[in-house]
Amino acid sequence: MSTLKLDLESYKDLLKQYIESQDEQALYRAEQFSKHSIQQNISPDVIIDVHIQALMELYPNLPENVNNSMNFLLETMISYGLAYQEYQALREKQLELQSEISVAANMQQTLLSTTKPEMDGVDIGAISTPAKQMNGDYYHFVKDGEGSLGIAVADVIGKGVPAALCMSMIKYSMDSFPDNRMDPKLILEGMNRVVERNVDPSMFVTMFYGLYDTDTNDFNYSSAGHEPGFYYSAEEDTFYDIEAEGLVLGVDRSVTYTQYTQHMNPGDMVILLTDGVTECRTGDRFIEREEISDVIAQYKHLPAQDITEQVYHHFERLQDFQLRDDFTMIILRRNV
Amino acid sequence: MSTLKLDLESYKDLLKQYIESQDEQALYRAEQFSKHSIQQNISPDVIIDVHIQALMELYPNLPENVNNSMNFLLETMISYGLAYQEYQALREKQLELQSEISVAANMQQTLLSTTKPEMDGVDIGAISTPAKQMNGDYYHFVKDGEGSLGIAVADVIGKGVPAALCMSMIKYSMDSFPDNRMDPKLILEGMNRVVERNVDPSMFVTMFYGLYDTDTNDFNYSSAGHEPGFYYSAEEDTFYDIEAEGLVLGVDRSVTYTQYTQHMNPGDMVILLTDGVTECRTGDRFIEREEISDVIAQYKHLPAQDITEQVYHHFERLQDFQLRDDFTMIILRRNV
Amino acid sequence: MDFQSCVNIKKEWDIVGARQLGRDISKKIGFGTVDQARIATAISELARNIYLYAGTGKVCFEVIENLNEKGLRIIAIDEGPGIRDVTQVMEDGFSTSGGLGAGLPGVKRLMDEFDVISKYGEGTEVNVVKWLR
Amino acid sequence: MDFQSCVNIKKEWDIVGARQLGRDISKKIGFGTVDQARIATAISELARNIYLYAGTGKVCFEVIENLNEKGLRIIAIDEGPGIRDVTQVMEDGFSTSGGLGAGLPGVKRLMDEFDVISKYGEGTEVNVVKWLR
Ligand SMILES: [Mn+2]
Ligand SMILES: [Mn+2]
Ligand SMILES: [Mn+2]
Ligand SMILES: [Mn+2]
Repeated sequence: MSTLKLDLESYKDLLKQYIESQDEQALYRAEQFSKHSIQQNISPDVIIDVHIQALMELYPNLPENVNNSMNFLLETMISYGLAYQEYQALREKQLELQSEISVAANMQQTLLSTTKPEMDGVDIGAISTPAKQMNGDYYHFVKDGEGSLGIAVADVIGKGVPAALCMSMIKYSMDSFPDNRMDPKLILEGMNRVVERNVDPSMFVTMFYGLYDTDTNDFNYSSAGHEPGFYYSAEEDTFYDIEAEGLVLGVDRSVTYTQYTQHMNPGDMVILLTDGVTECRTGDRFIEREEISDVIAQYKHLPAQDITEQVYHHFERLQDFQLRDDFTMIILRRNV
Repeated sequence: MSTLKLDLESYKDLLKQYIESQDEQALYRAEQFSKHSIQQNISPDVIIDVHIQALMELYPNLPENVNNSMNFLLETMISYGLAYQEYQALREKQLELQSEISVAANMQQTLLSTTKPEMDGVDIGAISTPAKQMNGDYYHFVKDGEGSLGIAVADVIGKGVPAALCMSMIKYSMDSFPDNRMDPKLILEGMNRVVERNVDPSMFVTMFYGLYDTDTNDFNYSSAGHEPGFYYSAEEDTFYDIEAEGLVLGVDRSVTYTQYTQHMNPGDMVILLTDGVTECRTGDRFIEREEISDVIAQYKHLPAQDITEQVYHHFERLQDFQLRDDFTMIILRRNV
Repeated sequence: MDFQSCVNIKKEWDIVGARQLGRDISKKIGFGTVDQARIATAISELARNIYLYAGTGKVCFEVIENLNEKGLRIIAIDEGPGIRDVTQVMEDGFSTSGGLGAGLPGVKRLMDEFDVISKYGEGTEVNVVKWLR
Repeated sequence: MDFQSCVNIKKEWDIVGARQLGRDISKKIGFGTVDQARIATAISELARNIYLYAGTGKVCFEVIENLNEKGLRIIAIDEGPGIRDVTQVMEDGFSTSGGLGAGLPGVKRLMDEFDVISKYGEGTEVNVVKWLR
């Protein structure tokens, strides 16, 4: 009560100062006054009321019309005051929700963390950055005792909390597969049944699974509707698309997947990615797949991890630092 | 531009009507006008401007002081206009987030759904209601081929999105256990390792696992810091606490759990719950555990499912229809 | 407690009548201009709810006093369809009217005390109080 | 394009000076009262940012014209510490000042065009335009 009175006094002083001198300083102070009032959660109708009171105290003999007009304005402002208070309540809710989601995002990061394996004969790089706080992309490495390396990449169609929830399902289901060498087609078929059983039909998951055999240097892979990666042939110094047929996960319970094999020569690379990489936008056009292989080529002398990071920074900048989709890229190179 | 002009005209008319007659109708219309303006996202500083213009058109010869005072008020309102627009942007974000979470909540419901098993010799009831949109409680039934029934109940400490994400981990890890009969202590020890590995140390999960053997009518159980349930002895018509020692999941990787056995006689009941049941509040006091067993006793003539529902409705009402925590209760009764 | 004036709400025009009576009483009790305007806005909201959703009903006014306070009680009664889920209706920003200071949450903010009793299928009674400070 | 008036910002008082000059120019160009007030508020914000975070800098004004529009360009330049994460600073409602219409998002709302170039450790330049309609 007393602070409000104080405020009325200072408003009155400022108003008087302005009316008498019309100087900018009084207006600057008025701005400060209103910012301060906003911080104190004083709603705009109260400001009108303070104005009316100050005016009446300064000029007790104003024409009746003016007083009436001010009361009319006050009446108009009541709904604005209400809207203002409602927004403030919303803001608190929003902050709460926001902090909830950032806790969840941290959790997710802990959950999805996968160790990039150190293996003789191969150089591996991986990057995965969410567009929002939570990641709907997933990648995972599985190293078995027999010298083969499994690489899983998946993308939930959709972003944010629902995609993240679905992602955690992929993670736990993958964890529950036995750690020994399993064919890519069998893994996708198993995952397809999990997704089909647990996720509602409106949600799709694309997935790629590759198994690299360090004995034979064969890269075996299957794809469930996943964005094609690139194969880089060092000898030809050329990039090829890694094409693979296969339905997205969760549509048809009994679908089977085809398995493909690519033999890797020294210096060759397999580049896996999600559509967050290929569907980068600049202005109002999507980039071409060739632009990605061009950027990779530009950095191909670097270690695999550095290549992924350079490519990411390139496309981050190209998109004005606002990712439109989760961005994941993995590079596997057979050492020379 | 033309709609704003139109609005200025109608504001001027209303203002004039009010100044001349001071009747309530003009004020009512002013209120309608401002509601309409709010819906059109017109910010409060614009209303002041419209007021000033209307006033100047109606009374071109108002004292200079009045005009100056109105300009001062306008200056004060600019920051309010900004705050108003900021809130509107927040509101859109909020709506988006809200709809994201409701999608996630639906997904979760699909995920967590467990089939209440139909078994000879036992009557089962289960209810689980989240306090917010997403559930941080979990329960699950596992029926093996050999006539035993596993019941899992878990509670993530925390609510909302993070708890739900953690919950989905519990679900998938439970799914990955083999379906054949497993000792409660082994299941909790396995789950403890999963939680310890995957969840950050600030998050705790309590869990109870019970295994009912329909051959011997023994109920074997272990608890990881979970809220004690009740055991109802039909012969004595008395409720006992189901006490069980055990550390919450995720604290210590190498913890072991004690397994207990309770033989069930015909008509006996095991009641499992989460602390959302026992920590109901009315006004500013928590309820006593006895109040829960009293309410159960009141409905004990009903089928198990009906008992859980009646108990839920009782405590829902007691809490003014605002759950403070997720509420889960499971009843297993050996048929007479 | 023993004296109540009511305005029947049947047509939109009656909303203005209710506001007028409410404002007159508030003025008499001694409420200032802002509070008068707030009370009038709350009355609008209550009366319009009756007009829009129940068809007919009434808005009643009562001057109340306790040991050291004086105030105005407003009771809005209808025998309309009632509110199915009060919790939801009282939620901010997502009411049927699209939020933004409208609806019952707005009335609650405008007044000092707020209570609503609604029986689905039987009608609604909203009971609010503004104290003179 | 060839004529620029600048106000150096060193002390709080200079904020008022920048507002005054900005208001005078806006008035001359023909902006109405609301727009003048909005421009002044934007200037306050820009100048206060310099005063608070960079210590010194300047706010410059330029009358601009293209084929069918006239406008005011305001450029705020400092050699302060720069902004580490522009994306975050431009986010609504969660700025250091606790949101509520303050900070650079507010400036962006008040003006028609907005651009910020900040090099971390080297300084910041904010470039905004208001068109006369
Ligand atoms: Mn995705
Ligand atoms: Mn994607
Ligand atoms: Mn919980
Ligand atoms: Mn709980």
